[in-house]
Amino acid sequence: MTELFAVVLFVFVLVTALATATLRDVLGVVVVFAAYSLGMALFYAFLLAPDVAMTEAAIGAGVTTLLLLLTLAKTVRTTPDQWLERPNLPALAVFGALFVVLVATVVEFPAVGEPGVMWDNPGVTQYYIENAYEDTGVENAVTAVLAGYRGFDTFGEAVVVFSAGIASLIVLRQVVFTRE
Amino acid sequence: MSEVVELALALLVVVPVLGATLPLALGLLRDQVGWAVAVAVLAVEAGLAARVAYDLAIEGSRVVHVLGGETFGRKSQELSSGESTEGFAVGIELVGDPLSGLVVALVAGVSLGVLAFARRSGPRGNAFYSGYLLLTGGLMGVALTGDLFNLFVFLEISGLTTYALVASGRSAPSAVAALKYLVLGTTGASMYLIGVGYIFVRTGALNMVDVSETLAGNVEFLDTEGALYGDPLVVAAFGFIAVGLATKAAIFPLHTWQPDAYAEAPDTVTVYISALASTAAAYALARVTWFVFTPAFFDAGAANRRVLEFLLVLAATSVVVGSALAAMQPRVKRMFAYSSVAQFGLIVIGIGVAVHPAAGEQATRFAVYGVGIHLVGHAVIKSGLFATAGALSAATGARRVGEYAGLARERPFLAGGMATLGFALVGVPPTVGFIGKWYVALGAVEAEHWPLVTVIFVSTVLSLLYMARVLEKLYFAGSPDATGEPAEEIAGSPGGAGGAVAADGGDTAESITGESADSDEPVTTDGGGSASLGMMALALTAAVLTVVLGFAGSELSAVLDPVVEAVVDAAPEVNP
Amino acid sequence: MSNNSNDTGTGKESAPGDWTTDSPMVSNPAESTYVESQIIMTTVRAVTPFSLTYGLFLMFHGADSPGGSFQGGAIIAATVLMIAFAFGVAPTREWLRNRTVVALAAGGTAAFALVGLVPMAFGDSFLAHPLFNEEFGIKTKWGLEAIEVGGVAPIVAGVLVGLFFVLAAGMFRDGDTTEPRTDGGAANHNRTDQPQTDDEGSPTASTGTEAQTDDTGMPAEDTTAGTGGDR
Amino acid sequence: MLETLANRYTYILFALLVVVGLYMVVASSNLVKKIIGLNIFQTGLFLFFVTTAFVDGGRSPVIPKEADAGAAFASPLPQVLVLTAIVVGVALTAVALALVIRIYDAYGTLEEETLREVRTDE
Repeated sequence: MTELFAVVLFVFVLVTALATATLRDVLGVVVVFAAYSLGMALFYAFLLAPDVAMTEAAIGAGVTTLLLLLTLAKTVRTTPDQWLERPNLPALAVFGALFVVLVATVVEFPAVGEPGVMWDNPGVTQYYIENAYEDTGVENAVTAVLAGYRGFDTFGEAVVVFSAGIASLIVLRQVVFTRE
Repeated sequence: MSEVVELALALLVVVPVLGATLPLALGLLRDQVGWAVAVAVLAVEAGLAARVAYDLAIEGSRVVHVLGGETFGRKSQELSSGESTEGFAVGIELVGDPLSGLVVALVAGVSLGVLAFARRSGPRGNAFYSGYLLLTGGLMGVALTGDLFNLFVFLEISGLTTYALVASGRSAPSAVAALKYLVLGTTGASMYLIGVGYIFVRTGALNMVDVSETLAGNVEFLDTEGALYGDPLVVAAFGFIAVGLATKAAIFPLHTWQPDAYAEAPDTVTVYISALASTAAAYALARVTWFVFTPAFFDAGAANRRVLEFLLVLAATSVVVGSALAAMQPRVKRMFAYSSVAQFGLIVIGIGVAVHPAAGEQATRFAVYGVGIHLVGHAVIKSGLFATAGALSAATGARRVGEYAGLARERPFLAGGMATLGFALVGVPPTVGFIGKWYVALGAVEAEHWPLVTVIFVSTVLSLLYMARVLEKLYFAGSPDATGEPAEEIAGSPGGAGGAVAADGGDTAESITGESADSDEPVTTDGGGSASLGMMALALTAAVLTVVLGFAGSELSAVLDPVVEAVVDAAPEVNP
Repeated sequence: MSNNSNDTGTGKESAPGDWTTDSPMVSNPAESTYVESQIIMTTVRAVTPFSLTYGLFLMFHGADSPGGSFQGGAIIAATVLMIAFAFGVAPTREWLRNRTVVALAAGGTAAFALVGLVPMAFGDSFLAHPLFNEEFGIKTKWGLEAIEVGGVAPIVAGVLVGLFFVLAAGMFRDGDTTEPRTDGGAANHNRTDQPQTDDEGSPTASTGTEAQTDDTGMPAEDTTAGTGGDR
Repeated sequence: MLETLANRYTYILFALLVVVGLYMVVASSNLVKKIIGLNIFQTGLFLFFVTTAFVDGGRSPVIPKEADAGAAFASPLPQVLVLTAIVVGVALTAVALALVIRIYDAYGTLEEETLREVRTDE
């Protein structure tokens, strides 16, 4: 049952990804991309990462899609002359080679779901699982690591979001937020 | 945990970020507060940086700030065998050492200095200065973080703000250049992240020291047979990290963003990012290559060595290609931008030579000196060149090499600065450009990498070629053939520039001259505009600084001695 | 090129790449594609309380179950965007006011940094929440909550809403006037002799008519014109 | 070999998504599609990190006060990294889209080829 679910997700994600690459109509691509993000969110949930899944659903499928749609609304959609993109052969060759390299490294990984070296290492990961609650009083270890142990990453992340706001003001040369 | 310097490490990152919220908040009350806020914040920042850099670089100490304190700091753990481990970081550490001390001083100095230029040159607006401060904070984070993933976060902060600043001008091509930079920069950062992920799978750690120790097989808590250097995943990880950071440092063939971004960005932004954007990436590459992978990694197998040599080939190619393309550019900014591609190729050559198996201790020493000095030296030289070019174009409108004809008579000081900086770029003694290049070349000679030595020599000839072209136009070409440039201005401004030089006297108080420039500058209303005193001061200070730093070469290399020892020993200490 | 722009006044051709045509702000396609629909408005009215509650729940409940301030902030932002889609960007923006958005984004960032700095005042590290426990008997958990709820959530919500407004308003143009505008709050620099250094080559910028105005020199009323233009 | 690959199906998917994303960045002519490609590239990377945290038969890393000793949990660390990276990704996307709007505003096109033609005419 779980295997079937995994296979269906795998196929769904791959097909939607390929569809975004091959479809020519941009609005269609954005819609497919939203579906792809939802598929990824399900995949993350399946892999025991509910926090990541919720974030991907809210940010990837929600916010990113909205921003993409808004961009399309601000620009003009050209009606494509054909359905599919023409393949770019040199790029296909280059990235085909990259794929081979990646797969050659992939076989070195531990099997999915099999605790790898990282788990034999009684270092960081095990420490979090054993001590997160004691150290922070928070049951969700992800929150404990996010705001506690690696709080500085989260600080950086907050700064990135703030920077994005500033950057969009700079790029579009708007002063809309300086005065009422 | 109350050492002043320890606390200052965190403040260096936090102060600009806090400062960045001010222009927006105050902007609700008043327009145009950005510049003043930036000056105030960066003056504080420069004070902190001076204090930190003194301890790190002059005293040669290694300072660690454990973010989150003891609870989130280093832990030791009881092993099944009954012993306890030496401790691993469960949080994030900021680490200051002599190398990061140099970069911290550079970032603080340049970001304060460029403000003098920005006062007149613009762009204005509160959002711009918020972005400027965020960029400074991001670069400080890159310089100081001791965590591989945190490095990614700060690379992205500095990247994101850089993309926006490139597009802060009015011109449409700048937006295209910024998007190109964004796409390539993000791809590079993601490549870096893939590498970090591979390392993480093998070691379970992200702290640079812990990863380095684990890779070396030194840590008892990891159940592996000795070092992990031969592991294909680790080798692949280095490949991804090197490609990612090389992209951000504009190494061939992924350098294409750099000429566009430098040439199309507003002058102020070009001055700033030419000094720091790629420098931060090259610094990160040096840090990861030297202290995480260490020379032992590259000696561990044929594959490891090949990956490093591949990186060296790319670096050498970008030296030649960058120099050659620079020689062909008619526009001054684009020419200097291509020259940066070559210079960062040189720096990456130094980074690679230092850890190459063929390098003895002496070769490593020279290469490390070369990288450290050239990182700082190139930043000063290149930002100075862009500042001079910016001041010249503000004063006369000249933006192409051809339009520089005879400008030396109109603008003797700027032309003199350009000449000094140009010689520094070529590598003529006694400038800092000479010392950096010389040490990198010496390192290559010691390690007997003759092709690299040849490449460095050829690039020197090429750079002499294109700088000579500029200087020949400036000094020996006839009267300006540009379209009716304001000749009536000659009387006033060069004198003003002379005053600036006299008052400036080679120290680094650009901000002071910048502010005085604002108050008593003569109002000129001609069509061509004029270079402000702040612009002149920055340009000329950079010129003076290249010579001063050149004479301080032995002091600079003394600063880097602890770094050399750390690379040679390949054993950065684990703080208790 | 802004096919539906109110191409008033300038009398120039609206060729692509010509920034000097058009009103000071691009008119707003997102706004003009807005169709008032009772069904959508009613639906949004009904859904809004629930999604806001859910966002707040996630925000405050991240400690012990999946979810947290990022997701909560994003959902709150999404709720606002939903309202904007249903009722139009301009009224939403008027209702929310720029000040709120800026306060959320800048205030969140500042709050995060300041919470982190408090332990440093006691000689501990940046973001050392356990110090609160030692010094004041406040549980470490509340330190984590403080940066999540006080810092991250407002930043995410504020910036996402702000981004939407900024993108919806589109490219700001400072215009088709040759006269430098003045406003009371401007700093004392001389704007007329500002060297035009940051553009070259493009036909858009070298037309020169807009060359000497300052981007922040817009009168306050114009700053809301991007969305208010259609009012 | 086939079994080795089947056991690593999420890693294979990671490799596929990285390649598809990068291909879109290079080969797509439309700027918005390039940005979507960048997003696909990054989500592939996130999948990789999430997989490293995954334990077969384990539970998500919400660890109750009295955890039973034998329970296996997914590692919280890679999940935290992904959370951070997702937010970084959306920030970059937003800035990229702002740039796209501005480019369209100046040149009236989002197609790279047309853009190149317009720009060489300058």
